[in-house]
Amino acid sequence: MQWNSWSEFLAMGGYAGYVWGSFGLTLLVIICEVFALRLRRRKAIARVKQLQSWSDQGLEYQE
Amino acid sequence: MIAFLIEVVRRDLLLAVRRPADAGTVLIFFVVVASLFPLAGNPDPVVLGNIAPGVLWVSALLACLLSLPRIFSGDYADGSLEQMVIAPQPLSVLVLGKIVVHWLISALPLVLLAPVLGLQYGLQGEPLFVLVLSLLLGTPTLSLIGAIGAALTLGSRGGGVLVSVLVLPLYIPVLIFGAGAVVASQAGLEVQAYVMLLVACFLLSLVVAPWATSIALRIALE
Amino acid sequence: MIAFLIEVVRRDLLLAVRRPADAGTVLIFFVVVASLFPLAGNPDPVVLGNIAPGVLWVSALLACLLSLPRIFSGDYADGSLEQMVIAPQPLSVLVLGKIVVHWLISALPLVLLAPVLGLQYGLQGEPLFVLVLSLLLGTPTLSLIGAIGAALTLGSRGGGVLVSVLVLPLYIPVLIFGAGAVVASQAGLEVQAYVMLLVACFLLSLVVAPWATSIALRIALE
Amino acid sequence: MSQLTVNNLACVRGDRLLFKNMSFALSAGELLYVRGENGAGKSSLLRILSGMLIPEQGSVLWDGRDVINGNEQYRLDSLFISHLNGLKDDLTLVENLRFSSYLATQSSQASQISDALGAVKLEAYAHERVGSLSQGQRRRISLARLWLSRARLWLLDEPFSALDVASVDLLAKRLQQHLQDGGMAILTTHQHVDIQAAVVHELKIAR
Amino acid sequence: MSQLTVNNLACVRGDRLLFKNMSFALSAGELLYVRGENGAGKSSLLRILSGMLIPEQGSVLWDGRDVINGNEQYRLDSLFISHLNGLKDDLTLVENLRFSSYLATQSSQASQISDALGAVKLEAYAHERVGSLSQGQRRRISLARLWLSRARLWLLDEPFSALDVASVDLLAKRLQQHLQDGGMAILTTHQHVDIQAAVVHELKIAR
Amino acid sequence: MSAINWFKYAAPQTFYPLAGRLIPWLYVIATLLALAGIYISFVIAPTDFQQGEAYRIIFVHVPAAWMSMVIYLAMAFWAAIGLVFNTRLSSMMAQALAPTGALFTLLALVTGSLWGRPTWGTWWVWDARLTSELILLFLYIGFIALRASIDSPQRADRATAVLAIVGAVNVPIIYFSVRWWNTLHQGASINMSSAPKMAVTMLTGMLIMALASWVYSIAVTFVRVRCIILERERHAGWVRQLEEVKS
Ligand code: HEM
Ligand SMILES: Nc1ncnc2c1ncn2[C@@H]1O[C@H](COP(=O)(O)OP(=O)(O)OP(=O)(O)O)[C@@H](O)[C@H]1O
Ligand SMILES: Nc1ncnc2c1ncn2[C@@H]1O[C@H](COP(=O)(O)OP(=O)(O)OP(=O)(O)O)[C@@H](O)[C@H]1O
Ligand SMILES: [Mg+2]
Ligand SMILES: [Mg+2]
Repeated sequence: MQWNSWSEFLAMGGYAGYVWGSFGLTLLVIICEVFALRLRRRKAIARVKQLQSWSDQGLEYQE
Repeated sequence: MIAFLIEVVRRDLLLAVRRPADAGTVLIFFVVVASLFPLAGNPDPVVLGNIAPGVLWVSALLACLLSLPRIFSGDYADGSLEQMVIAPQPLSVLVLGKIVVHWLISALPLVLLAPVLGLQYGLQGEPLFVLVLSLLLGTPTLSLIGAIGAALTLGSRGGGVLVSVLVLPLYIPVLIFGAGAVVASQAGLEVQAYVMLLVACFLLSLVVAPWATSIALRIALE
Repeated sequence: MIAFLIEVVRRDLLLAVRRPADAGTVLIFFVVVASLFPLAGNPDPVVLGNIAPGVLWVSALLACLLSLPRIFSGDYADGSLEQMVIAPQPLSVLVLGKIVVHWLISALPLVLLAPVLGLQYGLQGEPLFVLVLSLLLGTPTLSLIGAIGAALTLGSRGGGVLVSVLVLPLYIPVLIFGAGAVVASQAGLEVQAYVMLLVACFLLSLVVAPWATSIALRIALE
Repeated sequence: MSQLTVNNLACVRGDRLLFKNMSFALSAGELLYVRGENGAGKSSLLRILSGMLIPEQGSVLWDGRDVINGNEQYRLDSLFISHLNGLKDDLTLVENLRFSSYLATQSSQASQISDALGAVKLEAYAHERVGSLSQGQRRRISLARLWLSRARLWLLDEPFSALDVASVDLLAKRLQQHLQDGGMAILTTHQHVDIQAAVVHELKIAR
Repeated sequence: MSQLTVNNLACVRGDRLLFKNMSFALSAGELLYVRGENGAGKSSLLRILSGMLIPEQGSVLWDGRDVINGNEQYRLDSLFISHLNGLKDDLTLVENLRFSSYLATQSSQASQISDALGAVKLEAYAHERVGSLSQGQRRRISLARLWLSRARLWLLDEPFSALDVASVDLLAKRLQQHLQDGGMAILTTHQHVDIQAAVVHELKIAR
Repeated sequence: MSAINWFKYAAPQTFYPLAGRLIPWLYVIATLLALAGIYISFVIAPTDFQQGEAYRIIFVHVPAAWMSMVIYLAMAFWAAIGLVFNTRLSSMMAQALAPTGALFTLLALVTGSLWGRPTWGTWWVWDARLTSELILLFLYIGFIALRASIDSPQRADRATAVLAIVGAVNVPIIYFSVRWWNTLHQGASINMSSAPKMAVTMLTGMLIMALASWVYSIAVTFVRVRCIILERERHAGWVRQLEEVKS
């Protein structure tokens, strides 16, 4: 264990901005990607549902 | 008239949104060209710092130039331009709208990305700020002047390259003042004069360009 | 097959002759871009000599790039390309013919003019000769690789700028070897290795490009 | 009552004199067919009348005022549909019509646009990209502008080309109605289409 | 005796199923009209038959051999004229025809080319730039390829559009002769044109 | 519509539910690995005596850099398979891999910069590895831009496949040319190979983080492929029968 206290841990030996910046950015990118995909999936499903409801009404291939 | 301007801007922005690749590719072109220079020569930071203003300004200018033919060529080929020219609406307002959109799509993103490239070339502090400022003030002039060239070469057989040849000489003052501002700021000199000159270029071209472009368009369709 | 190649080259040369502005403007673009740099930065002769290989090679590359969309776009728009694709003649031979013409029209004049620009940047003797040699060996590769990009972007909405984005990263090795040769020769080093590498790039792309381009053309017309 | 008067017109394209001494007049409710073989100069005439091409000689007057060097009123009163469709592949049908309607009439109401699309039987495609339509469908969108127009004078270059039989009928009906309402139309066509009008002129451009 | 056989073809463009289960056969001397309203899929069918578009499903056979994945013989035997003219504005008529004839038949004799231009009544323009011709004249040059062709199967997309009456006649005659000589033709048109052939099929693409 | 024979898309049809079942597990595994990796990075790994704590960036930087290359190769591989065998699922895989690959490339560049600033005192140098990474980003962007600019997905599949293959042939050439260019100029910049010899704990940490990235990439790609399937096969009968659509 290298750290004597939380504040020391957070300070990262003076490189906090860089280290936490890197890890934070990576985490942010991952979260964004996962959420963007969730949104995309929801949209795609809504689209299929809409198409299905249209074709239930006999309107085929209409977008 | 303002309503019409808004309508034109709206339509052209919509078109641009439908093909986001366009705006993106101008930006990437800018980045790629700016990255070619270190590859083609010496990547030493001192040398790079020296050529940075020139390279970045020239790359921005080329990126802007490349996207010029698109201002009117699409409308010319599919016949929309015919409609615009014979419409009751004033042609110069329409032209202005198209120029505004060209700047928003092709130049603005490039201005916003410039600081990152500046960092890659080792620019920092004031010179970096001046780089962005000079691009912000200079690129509208590039769009305005470029539109004249784009209209003049419509339907002529030279195509994209001809635009470049017509327009590049007219771009030179902007390039000199723009890059000059950055060089001056690197040398610790005053940049105000350069900035004023850039603004003057902008105002002048704002008066001349829409009018000249409209005339050129009418000629192209004859 | 050779007869067909000749026929294609003949027709495209004829087309080029009918619009001499095209070849001319590529050349002028090259000259103007190469002259922008001294304007945008430091005109000190030592600095210029330092950046000369990079600037000249990058200018040549950009000039080549700008003329790429023209290889196929005309034939695509007017429907000639449809005829070519469904013709009994082999498509890759046709593609090769068009690439040859592109090189003759867009790159060769530029190679011939390079010594003059080299002199302006203070190059002399061996480095100048190496500059011309490297351009002579490198530009055919640029045309070959470029044709793939031009064919891929046919009918897509990106237009000219998209070609640049696709093709520029692929141009980097040629740029490095080409400009590298000049830099090496300036430093008094051996340039043979660079020349061999340029030839190798050329041979590789000669094998890959006509094939990939034909596939891309068929896709574009689907 | 507005009137189009053409005096002593001559047109040269390239090295060729297409026609000269052409004079005619057109009043409300009248239809003019421009006839002639391929290359006679029909499209060139229409481009002159639209104000795009400047004739070698002669004048075009709208209500007695010259048209050739820009005439605000004439621009509002005339509508030219050339053989190009003037459509953006990347916009939807509605978006395309919206803009061209705004351009020609300074208004663009959604209801009118969907009516026009209905008139040319393309409601089903309203929100599709024009780029994915067939040749004839594109022509129909371009013609939908006739349902949106308030112009008195229509200049139509080969309006029937690429249209299927049903659409030809539709268009003929619209033309008749326009003429009944006191409009005028000048059109070129190689097809035979029946259009009833009070007065039908025929102008033959011969070589 | 060559024969074109189409089995169970289906075509999807964008999101739309244009047709499915389409089967027919065509033998020497036979003419096939493809009918259907705008957007039915006529041009798409011809593009499939020309080998440019890959169908969703089904096969096209020429003398029993598959066409879709490239067939040397079929390329020699078939000629497709789409609604694009495939002409270079900057070349003269003769130069244009020279190249397209070479492309299709590996030969290009000056005498044949001037004969073909004569046939479509464009000798007078032989050495002019195509760029300065009218819409109908361009179409005629494109059709002049029919007088140069040795292909057995002609695929013609709206060949009559933009043509004046005289040219329509000319083309109809050429088609009849081709069919009499044992050729085959598939064509789409919205116009009514009389073409006599031993066997006339009609294929209706409905939605 | 149901009469169109969709049998040739059987692959997406079977893949879709399979991937759906795997995804939660992949997410869980990726998270666990990442947690372990982070624990090693911050708690077990000792302070570097040269660079201090800044070196901990290595635990995200290097996996990101590795992934950026691996994903490009995978992408080119699937694209080629799709082109040659005309299998839709392969092309979809390629399409789905591209954004993730581009993101990792971007991360490698940014974290590299964030590392370079404290260690080299500059955000960027034109070092061979950095430069090739930048070019790789351009290649990714080209791939994505080309797809975005073509309307028909089938055409886009095949066009991007040609690009990916040509790009893949070029990647080694680019890599070596850039290296060589860089050694010619030497000196000017700090060479990355001068990074400290790695302790075993560091290597372990990096490997675990890299493994987490792998699993994460697979999971995200699967999710994206499923979206693409839904978007592109929205007319297929089986898509209409899916539970998520019915409910
Ligand atoms: C923008 C800046 C940077 C970029 C784009 C970058 C890129 C890369 C790439 C592509 C790799 C993987 C190479 C391979 O495995 O062959 C890598 C690995 C590595 N990088 Fe960086 N890097 C950057 C900055 C730095 C800095 C500043 C350092 C340290 C001072 C550094 C140290 C390392 C180390 C130690 C490795 C692992 C080497 C190995 O596995 O052999 N990088 N980097
Ligand atoms: N490139 C394309 N992408 C997507 N859909 C297309 C494309 N081209 C055509 N379509 C669609 O295919 C359908 C048929 O088009 P096609 O051109 O085959 O019609 P057509 O029968 O020739 O009509 P016309 O009589 O108007 O020429 C149209 O509904 C159109 O929407
Ligand atoms: N841009 C141009 N430059 C030079 N000559 C031209 C140009 N456009 C047309 N011409 C010439 O003008 C003549 C008439 O062309 P126009 O397009 O008016 O004919 P048209 O009567 O509309 O024929 P079509 O029935 O074929 O449409 C043609 O002989 C053509 O050679
Ligand atoms: Mg005409
Ligand atoms: Mg059609």
